[in-house]
Amino acid sequence: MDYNTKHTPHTWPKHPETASMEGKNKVTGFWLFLGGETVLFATLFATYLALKDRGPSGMKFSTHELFELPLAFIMTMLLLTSSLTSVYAMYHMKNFNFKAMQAWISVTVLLGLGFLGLEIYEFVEYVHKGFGFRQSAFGSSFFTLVGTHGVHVIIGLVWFILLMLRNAKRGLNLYNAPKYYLAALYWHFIDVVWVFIFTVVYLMGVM
Amino acid sequence: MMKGLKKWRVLALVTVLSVLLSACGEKDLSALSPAGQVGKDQHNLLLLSTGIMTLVIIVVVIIYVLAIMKFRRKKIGEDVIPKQVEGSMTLEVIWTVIPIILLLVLAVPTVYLTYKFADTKAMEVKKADNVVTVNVTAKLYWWEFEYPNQKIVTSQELVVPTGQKVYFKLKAGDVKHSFWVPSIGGKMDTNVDNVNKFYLEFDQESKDLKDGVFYGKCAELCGPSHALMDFKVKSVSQTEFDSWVKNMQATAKRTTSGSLEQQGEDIFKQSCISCHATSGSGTGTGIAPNLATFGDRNRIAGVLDHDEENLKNWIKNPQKYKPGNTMPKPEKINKGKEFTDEELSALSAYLMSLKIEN
Amino acid sequence: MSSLATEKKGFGAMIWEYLTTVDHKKIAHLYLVAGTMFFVIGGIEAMLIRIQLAKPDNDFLSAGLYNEIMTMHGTTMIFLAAMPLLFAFMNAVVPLQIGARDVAFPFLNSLGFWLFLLGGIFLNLSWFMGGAPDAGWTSYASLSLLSPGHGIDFYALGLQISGAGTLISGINFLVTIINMRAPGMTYMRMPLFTWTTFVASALILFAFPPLTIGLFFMIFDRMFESNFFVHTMGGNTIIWEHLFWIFGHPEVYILVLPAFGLFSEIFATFCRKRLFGYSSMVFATILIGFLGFMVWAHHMFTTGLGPTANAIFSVATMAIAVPTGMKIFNWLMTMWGGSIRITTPMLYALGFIPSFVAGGVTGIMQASAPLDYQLHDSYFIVAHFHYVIVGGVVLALFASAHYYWPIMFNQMLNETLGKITFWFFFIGFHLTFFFQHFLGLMGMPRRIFTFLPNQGLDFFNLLSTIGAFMMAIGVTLLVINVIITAIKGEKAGQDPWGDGRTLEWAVPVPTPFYNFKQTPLVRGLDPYWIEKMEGNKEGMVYAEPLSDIHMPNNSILPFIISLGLFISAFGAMYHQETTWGLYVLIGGIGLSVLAMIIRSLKDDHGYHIHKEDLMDDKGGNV
Amino acid sequence: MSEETTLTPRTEKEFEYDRKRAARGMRKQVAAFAMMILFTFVAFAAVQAGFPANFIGPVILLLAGVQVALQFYFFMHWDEKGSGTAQFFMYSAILVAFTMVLTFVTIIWWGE
Ligand code: HEA
Ligand code: HEA
Ligand code: HEC
Ligand code: CUA
Ligand SMILES: [Cu+2]
Repeated sequence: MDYNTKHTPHTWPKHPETASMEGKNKVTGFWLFLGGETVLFATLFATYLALKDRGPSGMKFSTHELFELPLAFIMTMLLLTSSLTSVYAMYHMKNFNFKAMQAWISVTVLLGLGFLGLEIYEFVEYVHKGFGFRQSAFGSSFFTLVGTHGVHVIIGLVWFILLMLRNAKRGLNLYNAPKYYLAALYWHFIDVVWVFIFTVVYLMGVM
Repeated sequence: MMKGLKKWRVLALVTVLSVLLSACGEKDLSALSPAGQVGKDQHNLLLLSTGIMTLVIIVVVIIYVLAIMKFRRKKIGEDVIPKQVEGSMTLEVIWTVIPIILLLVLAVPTVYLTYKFADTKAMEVKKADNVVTVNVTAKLYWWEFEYPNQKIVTSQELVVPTGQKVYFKLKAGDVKHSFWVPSIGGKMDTNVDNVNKFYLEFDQESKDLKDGVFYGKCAELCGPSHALMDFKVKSVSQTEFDSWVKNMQATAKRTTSGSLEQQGEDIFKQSCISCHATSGSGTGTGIAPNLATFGDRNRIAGVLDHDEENLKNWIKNPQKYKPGNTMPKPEKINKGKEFTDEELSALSAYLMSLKIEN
Repeated sequence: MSSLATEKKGFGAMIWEYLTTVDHKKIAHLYLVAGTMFFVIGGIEAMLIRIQLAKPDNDFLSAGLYNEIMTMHGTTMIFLAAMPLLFAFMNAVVPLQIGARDVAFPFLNSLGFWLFLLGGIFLNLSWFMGGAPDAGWTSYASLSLLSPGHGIDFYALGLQISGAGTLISGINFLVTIINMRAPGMTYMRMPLFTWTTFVASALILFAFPPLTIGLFFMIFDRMFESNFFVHTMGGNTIIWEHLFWIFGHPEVYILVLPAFGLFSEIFATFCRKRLFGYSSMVFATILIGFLGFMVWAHHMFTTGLGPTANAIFSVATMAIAVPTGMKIFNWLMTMWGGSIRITTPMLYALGFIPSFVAGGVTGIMQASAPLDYQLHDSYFIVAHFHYVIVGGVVLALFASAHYYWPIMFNQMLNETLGKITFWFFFIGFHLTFFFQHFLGLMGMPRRIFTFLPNQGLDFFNLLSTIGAFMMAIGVTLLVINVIITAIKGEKAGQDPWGDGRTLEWAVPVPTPFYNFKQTPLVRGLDPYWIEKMEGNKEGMVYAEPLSDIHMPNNSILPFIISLGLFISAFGAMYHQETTWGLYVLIGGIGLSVLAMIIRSLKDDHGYHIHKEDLMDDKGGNV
Repeated sequence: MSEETTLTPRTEKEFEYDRKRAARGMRKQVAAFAMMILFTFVAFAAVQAGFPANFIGPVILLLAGVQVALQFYFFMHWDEKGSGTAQFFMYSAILVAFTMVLTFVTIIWWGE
């Protein structure tokens, strides 16, 4: 079977992401990778929980005065919504509707960029106040946890953008369908991690 | 041939046994000759577990040897295709249940002793005059022992009364170390982040031992001189301990006699006192070993033989004997100059005179 | 490459072939060579240790140098010798055992190797660039933060790179085993080596992320001024201990499970008998893997976690004796009633049983927390883990070297020399490590560069050193054996042991680069044995007609990605004291990312071998 | 790497059926999304309202858990068959993750 076969909605398989052996392997492998990522983030969470509010004697920062819920709420909404829009993209991918898929991914990317902007704003704000990566164990663990998530967001965005550009001309085929699928999975996973970040870091930090 | 083999076996057995019997080590260092209740409990646990483990090994080896002897291809024929057995439920159950039982036999005393050894409540009681508590601070590469109830402090040589529980609060001043007196009981780490607590018991006075002390070790890699971070334990009777405490408290008002010693004291006051205290009363500084009882020590800096020659060498170049330790060379503390032989003699005479025993 | 002709290639072409290969069999060669190199380095370090400790107050090595050698010995042996050597056999055998054409991600397979190799080289460059790491292979945080120079930086960065490679390989094996099994090869028909590879890979998947994070913390603390372990800034060194052991304990099962698998194959083959209790063996493997994650704090009994934590972790640890015991007894019962042929691999397998049991039971003794207060950080521990590692893993590696040599190189190692090697190594091994139990009990801490005379420690230390020399003779003989065999160049042919049971013996040797012309149909456990017993002349039953085979293209990109990270590690290390450091850091990462982008933008569909070419292809790709 | 599934075009009927199913599936997704938004809202509101911490702590963790389950089962297609392997490994990962977090909140700063 040739990857470059032109498909029509009718020849397009129900599960294009796993229709080829490569695709199947990729999906399985990616899930395993996400398993590893889960443990990786668990490590960061565990460390954050052990080190939060800890610093040199006299440190004036604590979660209570630092975090602001409205900002976290907006960020959460952006990311959650982007998760849904990427579901829409995958819906159209399965229906072999390339244009709609690209469009929904664009929306996802825009939402993601919004999230990223706010996160950067937040970080800059903290550093301005004197709460940075190097000033306390609390700072180190906070920026590493939330920052690692941020890096994942960046990677996810770059991935989406590259896919869109790369395939803009050639459309969907069985070679790139798994790639889209995985990028979407990755994006959902980023959202999953964020759910715990806003709960454990922000909400439990101020309550 | 057969006979020769047998003789060889007997010989091997005898060698092994004699090696094993000699394998108890030195009384002042070995966990195999425990001299305190904690160590004895642990030794009993060692014997129990070794017993179980030996049993396991014997069973395995018997089956193993029989199988090899009976089922060699040479013996049963080249072309035999053995029956392809799938397995056996009964056997499976047997070798699941029996190990579980054996493990339970070991697990019960394990859990019991874990809690027993962790029981340091007595230390927290207010007004605990009769409780001996020692605050241990481990530093690169020396030990400070502070007795908060007695308000005294010493270094390198721990002195404890026999016949009662001695409680320890352990912490590290720079990097992690671990406090271990093998013949008295198991170890406890000294962390930089928190204070660990445990207790030991000393049933035997140390004066009958080869060097009159039990040997203690640092058991956690802590840098180049980790191997040289030994300390000593003197266990003495309660009355001796009480008088030792009194003498220690009195070192604050001690005066030096003898002119050489006097001269040494002057140099010491100039170059060394900023780090080393010579009074054993009060609290520890954590900067350098307290030298109040230096003359009574068994070793210099934990490892060198205790004589003037070594002492001078040590002062001349501490790094040579314990790489990475934090005591400066004379040039750094004596206005950029080395000590003259004369000054060294004076210093060592002075230091050797710092005694409270007679 | 795309032609089937076995052209003779020049040396340069061969290097290029290996640099770019994505063939699991060639990657197996790479792992074997690199792993052996690191094993010899680690072994020489071990010899230096033993020479220094041969007598009290020895000054053969200085204190600081000893710590570097000791640290590098442990690190090299675990990360750069034992694991890669196991990967060599996994790569060589597992795809064949499950009837696959290759692993699931050939490209990643190659990437995993190059990351491991360049990470390992980076770590070892520390010797020439200002000093090796010196805080033990465990690199506890308080000491490793204080350690001057760049030694610990080499440790953290080197392990980070090679760890990434390991993680990638782990995922690769998992997917291969999940998705690429030949028709009929159900999970419960998989050979045990495949099973243990599977579980060990799952352990890698979950155990390496904590190490990755721990190493990042260490890198950040040492090179980027963060405070994870700096207690004056609110940090906590115990976090490192936990992270290290959450990784470190599963790691020991990552090592020993594949070894168990290898021995299972060897026992079945040379007892000419189906592995006794196959399903309980599988179950035990999974159980060990599972329990392996719940017991890490048994390395921290003396850290002071409190009696409740100690008690829980004690009992949980002891539980591992049960599934391991199941395995031991199943092997014994495989022998029982079998037809035991004592070849060199079998000799190693026979040596393994008592040695490993002896090492395992001392593990249970250490699992008893109150007893471990005495044993911890003493030579008893050193004895324990060399008994399980050398008596388990290294014996398995040597056994499999003999056992699988024909598959990997189409030659047989010399049997007589093999047996002599075994006896030297085996006796030397027991001589070295048996007496260390007593040294520990007699009060000798580990990681000491010297000991005082008159403390009763002299004699056993001497014995131990003598034993180590016997081991060195053994290893040297093995190397000689390899050389002699290569020079002689006799071909082994297919299934040279005569009693092969699993699919790897059903392919012609030298194995064609596409492995199976037609995918075999698996009709039960030990498929090749089944066909043999039924007198199948053709060797196997096939699941498909002869048809085109799809193959992946070679690629240099894995090497370039790894090289980029290798370069960036230097930048990270020197960015604080030099002006160029930061640029090198960014440039290196840039190179890797660039290579990755090329990889993802350039569609690489591989190529096809056509049916007609296959039809008249007899041999393989020597 | 040989066997790629050969694709037979779907019949018109199959095609229509699949389309409808997919659309139905999409409605499920939107419903799941609505729940997620709701949970998030409740969690933020509960904290903002300032209920006692040891009461809302567990509640918002639970909400987070459910929300994540929704992501996995709907957005990431665990409701489809063939996701067994993914689920097995994710659950294993969650188990490891849970153990780790548990230890880190209990025995890192013991005895303080
Ligand atoms: C391949 C590597 C390997 C393997 C397989 C094991 C296997 C085991 N290990 Fe070991 N271990 C190490 C490598 C390994 N270990 C290393 C490298 C260290 C030191 C790290 C460092 O500090 O540098 C270490 C340290 C170590 C410690 C910490 C000691 C300390 O530092 O204080 C402990 C404590 O519990 C321990 C326990 C065990 C146990 C219970 C097993 C069990 O899995 C063993 C199970 C096997 C058996 C028990 C034998 C067969 C069973 C039967 C025949 C059934 C009947 C048996 C009974 C009823 C007992 N190990
Ligand atoms: C896979 C793991 C592995 C293996 C195989 C070994 C193998 C050996 N180990 Fe090691 N060891 C560790 C893992 C391993 N070790 C670890 C993790 C530590 C802890 C480190 C730490 O505390 O941080 C340790 C620590 C350790 C110590 C304790 C150091 C200390 O605490 O101070 C000692 C001491 O005896 C020792 C000895 C040996 C010996 C003699 C061998 C022998 O079996 C080695 C045999 C191999 C050879 C002898 C090779 C010989 C080759 C040649 C001579 C060249 C010939 C070549 C040609 C002809 C080309 N090891
Ligand atoms: C900067 C602090 C410092 C100064 C100044 C200093 N020392 Fe020390 N000294 C130490 C430390 C730290 C040790 C412990 C070294 C070790 O064992 O690792 C030590 C150990 C010793 C010991 C061995 C102690 C024992 O208990 O066995 C002697 C004796 C000693 N110093 C003498 C001197 C003399 C004499 C001088 C002055 C000429 C001096 N020291 C100046 C820090 C210092
Ligand atoms: Cu202090 Cu080792
Ligand atoms: Cu362990």
